[in-house]
Amino acid sequence: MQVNENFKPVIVAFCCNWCSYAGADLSGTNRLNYPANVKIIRVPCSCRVNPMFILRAFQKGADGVIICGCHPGDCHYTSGNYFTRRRITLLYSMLDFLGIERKRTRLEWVSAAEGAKFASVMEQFVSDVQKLGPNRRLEDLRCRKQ
Amino acid sequence: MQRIGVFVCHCGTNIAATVDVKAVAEALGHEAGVVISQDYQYMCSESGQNLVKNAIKEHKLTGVVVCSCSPRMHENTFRKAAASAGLNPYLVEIANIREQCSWIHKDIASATEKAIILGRAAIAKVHLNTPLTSMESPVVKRALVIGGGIAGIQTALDIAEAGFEVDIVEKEPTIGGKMAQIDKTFPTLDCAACILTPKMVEASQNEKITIHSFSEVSDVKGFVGNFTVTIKKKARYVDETKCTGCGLCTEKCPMKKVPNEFNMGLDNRRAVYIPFAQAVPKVATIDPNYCMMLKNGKCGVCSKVCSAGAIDYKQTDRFVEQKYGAIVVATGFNPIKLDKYDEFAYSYCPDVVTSLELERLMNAAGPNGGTLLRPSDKTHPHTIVFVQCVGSRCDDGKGKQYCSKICCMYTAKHAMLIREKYPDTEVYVFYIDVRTPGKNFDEFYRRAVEQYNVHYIKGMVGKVSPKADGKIDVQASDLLAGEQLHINADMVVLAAAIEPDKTARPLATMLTTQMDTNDFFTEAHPKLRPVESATAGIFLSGACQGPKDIPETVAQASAAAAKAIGLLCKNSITCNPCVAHSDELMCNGCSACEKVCPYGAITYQDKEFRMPNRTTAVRRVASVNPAVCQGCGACTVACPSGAMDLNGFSNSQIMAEVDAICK
Amino acid sequence: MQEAMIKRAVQLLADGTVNRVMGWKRGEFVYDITPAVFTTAEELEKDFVCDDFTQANLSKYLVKESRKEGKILAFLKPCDTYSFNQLVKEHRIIRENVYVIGIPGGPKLDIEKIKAKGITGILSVENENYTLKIETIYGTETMPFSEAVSGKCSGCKSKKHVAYDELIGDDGEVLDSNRFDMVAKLENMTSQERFDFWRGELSKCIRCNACRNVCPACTCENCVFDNPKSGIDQKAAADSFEEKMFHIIRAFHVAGRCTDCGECSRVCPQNIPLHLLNRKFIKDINELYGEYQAGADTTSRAPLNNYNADDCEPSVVHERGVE
Amino acid sequence: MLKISADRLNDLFNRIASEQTLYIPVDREPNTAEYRKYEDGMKLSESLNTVRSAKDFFFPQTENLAEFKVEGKNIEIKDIREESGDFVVFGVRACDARSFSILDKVFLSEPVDSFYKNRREHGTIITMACTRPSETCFCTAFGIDPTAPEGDVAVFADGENYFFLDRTEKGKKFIESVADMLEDGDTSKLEEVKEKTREIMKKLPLAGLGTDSFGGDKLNELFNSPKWAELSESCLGCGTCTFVCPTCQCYDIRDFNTGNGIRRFRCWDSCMYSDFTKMAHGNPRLSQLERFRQRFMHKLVYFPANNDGEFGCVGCGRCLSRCPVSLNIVKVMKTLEVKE
Repeated sequence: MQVNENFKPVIVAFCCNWCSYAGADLSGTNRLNYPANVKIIRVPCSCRVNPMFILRAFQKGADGVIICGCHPGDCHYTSGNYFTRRRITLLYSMLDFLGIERKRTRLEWVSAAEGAKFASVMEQFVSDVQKLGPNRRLEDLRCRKQ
Repeated sequence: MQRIGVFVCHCGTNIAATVDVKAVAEALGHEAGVVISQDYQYMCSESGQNLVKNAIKEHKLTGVVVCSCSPRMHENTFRKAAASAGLNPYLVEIANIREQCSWIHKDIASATEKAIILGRAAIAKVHLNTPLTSMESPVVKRALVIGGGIAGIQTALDIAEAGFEVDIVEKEPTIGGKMAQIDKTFPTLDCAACILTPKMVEASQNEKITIHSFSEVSDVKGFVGNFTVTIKKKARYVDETKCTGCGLCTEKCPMKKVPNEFNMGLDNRRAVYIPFAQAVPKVATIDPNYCMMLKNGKCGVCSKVCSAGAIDYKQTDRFVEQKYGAIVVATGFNPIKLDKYDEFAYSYCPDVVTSLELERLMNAAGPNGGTLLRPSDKTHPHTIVFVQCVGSRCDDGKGKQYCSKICCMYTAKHAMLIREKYPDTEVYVFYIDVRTPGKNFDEFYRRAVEQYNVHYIKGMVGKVSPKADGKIDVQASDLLAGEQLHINADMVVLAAAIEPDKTARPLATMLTTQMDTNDFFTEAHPKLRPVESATAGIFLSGACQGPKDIPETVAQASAAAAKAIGLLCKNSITCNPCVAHSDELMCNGCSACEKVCPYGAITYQDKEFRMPNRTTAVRRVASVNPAVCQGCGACTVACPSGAMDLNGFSNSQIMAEVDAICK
Repeated sequence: MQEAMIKRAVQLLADGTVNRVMGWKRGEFVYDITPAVFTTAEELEKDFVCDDFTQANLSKYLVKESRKEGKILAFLKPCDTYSFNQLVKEHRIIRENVYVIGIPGGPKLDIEKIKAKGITGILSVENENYTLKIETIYGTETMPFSEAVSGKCSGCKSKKHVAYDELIGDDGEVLDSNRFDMVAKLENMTSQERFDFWRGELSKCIRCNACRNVCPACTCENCVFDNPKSGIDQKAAADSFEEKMFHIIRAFHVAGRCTDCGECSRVCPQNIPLHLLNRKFIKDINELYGEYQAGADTTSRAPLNNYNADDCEPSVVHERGVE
Repeated sequence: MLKISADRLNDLFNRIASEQTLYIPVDREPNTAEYRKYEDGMKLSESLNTVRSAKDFFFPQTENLAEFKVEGKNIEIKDIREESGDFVVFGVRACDARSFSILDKVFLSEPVDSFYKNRREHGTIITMACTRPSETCFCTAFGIDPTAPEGDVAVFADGENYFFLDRTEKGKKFIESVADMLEDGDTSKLEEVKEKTREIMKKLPLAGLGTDSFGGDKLNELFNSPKWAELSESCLGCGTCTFVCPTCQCYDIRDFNTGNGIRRFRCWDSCMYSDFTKMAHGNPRLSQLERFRQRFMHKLVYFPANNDGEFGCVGCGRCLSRCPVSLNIVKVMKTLEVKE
């Protein structure tokens, strides 16, 4: 596959406040580099991420969406990420069923201590999306960048 | 019309070095609704905060966006500043352009571009922010301390001293923890038992303190100020209230071959036992794995000899539920298992011991009554080799990456004590580095080298091989001399790494606190909030947070107590106003939200609604108890109609952020 | 069957057990049957119909009807009882206000399948030993019954009534259906093929909302797609994205609640196989979280409002089937 | 009359398509036809009618009106109108052909809808006479002769040939432009076919449907009829009838934030929807009864009241076959009918 180096994917990352957002902060504190394409939206818990938000991101021009939360069992709210896991599994499965590229969506568990993991996950995710090229299967033509 | 102020922080050069802060302020100044956009060197400083406060007053701001470090750092600072200037604190949003931008990107152009986008997202969000008011929630004036080692005891004593009820939950039959097993303490070489046991007694006698020994926390519900904890009191088959601790049963019990865990399995105890003489509570416990009465119903000797009638073979686990305002975790540590270190022959050579085993071997209450003898043949060892960093500072995946911190000092202590008591014994210590920061620590170590002639050798022990003559061949390298050594030793002592107690991980799950990858509890901030967990109302005491020696442990235990007391002193606490709320007009009453709420914050009521053409209808609708809701947002996604939304993180706010980022 | 139903309905009206009857009303032709509420014996005898064309699921009407004064009698086919149960479970139907008579289900006929044979000007349809004799303006036509069976009946999951106060006719069993075959077939296509398939299907969508409005799981007081406050309201599929958005979110909102009654595909004026989206979720839920049939009872926890600590990770999606 | 033999029809299509865009009804599935842009080899549908009506060509489901671009604190308004090219719609039935005159009354009267007008001017409608009406047909109730459709050009088939009759100036020009492919033909068989069709029309189940009880002067009695409650009871409030209807012409204007600006577009609306004509104060028609009544009152009373007695229905029968619960204008008319 031809990889367009000039293509700068827009990546939206939803991070839970307690683990993954803190993990992202830690990767900053440790000066671990990951691509600037990744823009983080802070949510209290990964279970706050509504499938609406994910579709909205793709509609408005995101090329990839990643959700990060506490490791299962470590949710600040006890059970939030368990619900996230089911919801997002089913949603991603549906997107796959509709023929949307699998690698545009991802869910990762990143704890507050895993700054290095956060950076490497983002690095890899951006590179996967970079390879896929711009989001065409789930885009809203009206929102295409001019 | 919104009037938004944007404040871009340089953070010295932390941000300004990779983000063109002027350009960010300029670009964000053009955003719709923004009436002022400024940059400043240190926005969190007093003068920086004044800048924000003055702008709020001068420009009658309706919203504030601060582009600075993580909101986890200074969101509160700026919220307070806004509040003091008369702006609702929840009309402040932070764009994280330090941890999530300047610190991770090297290219100024892309970092600046990203900072602008993050700023735009925050502006888009703040457009939709609504003023929020915090509710008050009462504080239960009772604390729970989980773990009855020196950390837990100290915390409990301090909290009790301040006048609050404290419960200690200890999983072993007695409090005391690891310190009770230690012989002497560094750097003063005073007897551990002599300083610990009075504290144990004090705890047991303090009327504010309740000790739940041989107990575990089995469930935690609730939130800061109002936790409900279920404590499992494990069956000890002895009625605590009747047992006088006379010890007769422990002498008469015919089952004599039970490895004594207090002495690290170096000798045996009975099936009914009291771990050590100064145990608190001094109550016997029957070990159901060995008791013949419990196993096959044949024996009953203890019951016969007990004049107090305390033996109860039918006892079962009991569960006690109690409410607490604060919880302190003091679950401590354990030496790691050395089964992966076969090169040191630990698993098959009895004369290769861990440091904690050596403590027991040297202790007057230990298996040899305080005389240092080889476990194998009970002879006096003449050459002892200490191996440092067994499982600490390990990159090979077998052990721990971190430094266990206490080993250098206790090894110096052991070496010194041996040389003092048995001057004919040669002591070798193999080390990577000797780390002795701490008051009087380095002096202590130098005494071991200079005064007691302990042979400190920088180098690694490669192989420990027991020989046929009972001696042990220690093959090692001397890095400074650059040579291979063979030492013909009588004993080898391994400074095993320490790790958090295994009970910590499930406990963290129950407490919804964070742990690091090594299972140490994560503090809310490594420097500024070292004894608090990120979960409000949960405090950290002792080695559960990281390796610590006794002085540090006690210091942190008191610090955690101070934090807990600070909380318990309040009659009520301010709740997070970022809670869920349901729009009754849209609610279907379907109960989906209730099913996913971890706090039981959602209830239903039948309510009458005005319907078209002057009719009314009764519908079942959800309502959220804002004092109980913790604001996770699980319900907002479970709700198909979108009736349920979350203050501070509303659907529209998050989508506005999404839009701004994807723009 | 129809006579027995009318007779019983008249009795229950007469003895005051119920004051209304929810059933089907005959129309202009043999097939255009409308759900209706009857209040008198005369109305019932004149217009009540229950035959091979009475496909419509009456459960959703009971959301409103069960909140009215007095008890209503509802005739429910086995598949309808699942929807009914699910709505009772979600507190949408007030169970006490409904008297349910379970009636045997299909297979029902779909007039579109008859018309697809080029048969038009239809005046009557008679079932003679599973051969349909169709009188038209243009003469008499015949076709096998099986070829005219409605799509919602061909993948029938159950002949069992899961909720009723009494039964007319015998109760059946849960069937071992082949309803997931098409989903499985799609799963085994390549990602591009799946994309092309759905682009072809969903591009037909005219956003008439028939699928949503007929769906017994879609009973929201105010649908997010109609509510400007939701931020995702949309009235038309102005871009192909919006078709996907609407159908994904709708399927997601009914995931774990959809009883697979098949009404969505039945009513789609563009014949989009919308039920496949719902069946995909049902199939995933069954495979990933254990067999679950929405509406089978009124007490179990919906799979999306439930979890297991050892649930699979979303990465299973990326490990299964074809990319 | 000029004709082309059936086996050369596709040649004619190719010719038309080489000059302008041609749309013909094509079977997507048996008996499910839709208009498609003609490509070589496409087969003209034999279905009676398309699922969606031909109004889509002139009044599309969505249409962009303008774009607003926000630069900093300035707003720029952009006209993003797209001029229509010339196009031909082939195979429109008599009912749909009449719908254009109904739509014209709405969109071409002052203030003229320039978007609609633009497309009307560029579009040529070629209608096709019906030969095999369905039981759902009732166009004759509205004075439409399915054997003599309106449009720019009317086409008649006798099984072997297609005959072309110009009905407007535009139609005349069109026939001239393809005259070289047409030849004179004998219409005697055609008359037989027409007569046969008229006979069938008389025998259709809905042939007797009358409009005497309806019209602009029947407002009060119809509006206040107690029968609406029963009629609307099972209406789901979906927009199927509206969207397949060739004469429904209500639309909503909405703004969409594209990220690059605000796009103002219009899209079909349905009076069956709960948010139809929702205004700042709320919704004028709160119950489904009122919304249901609105649709039929519009077609049977309000429209004729404002348009010289012309009804807003053409009897195409689409709502009869597509309504999820088989509610339709015929049932409404029969229920409300005042029987002599």
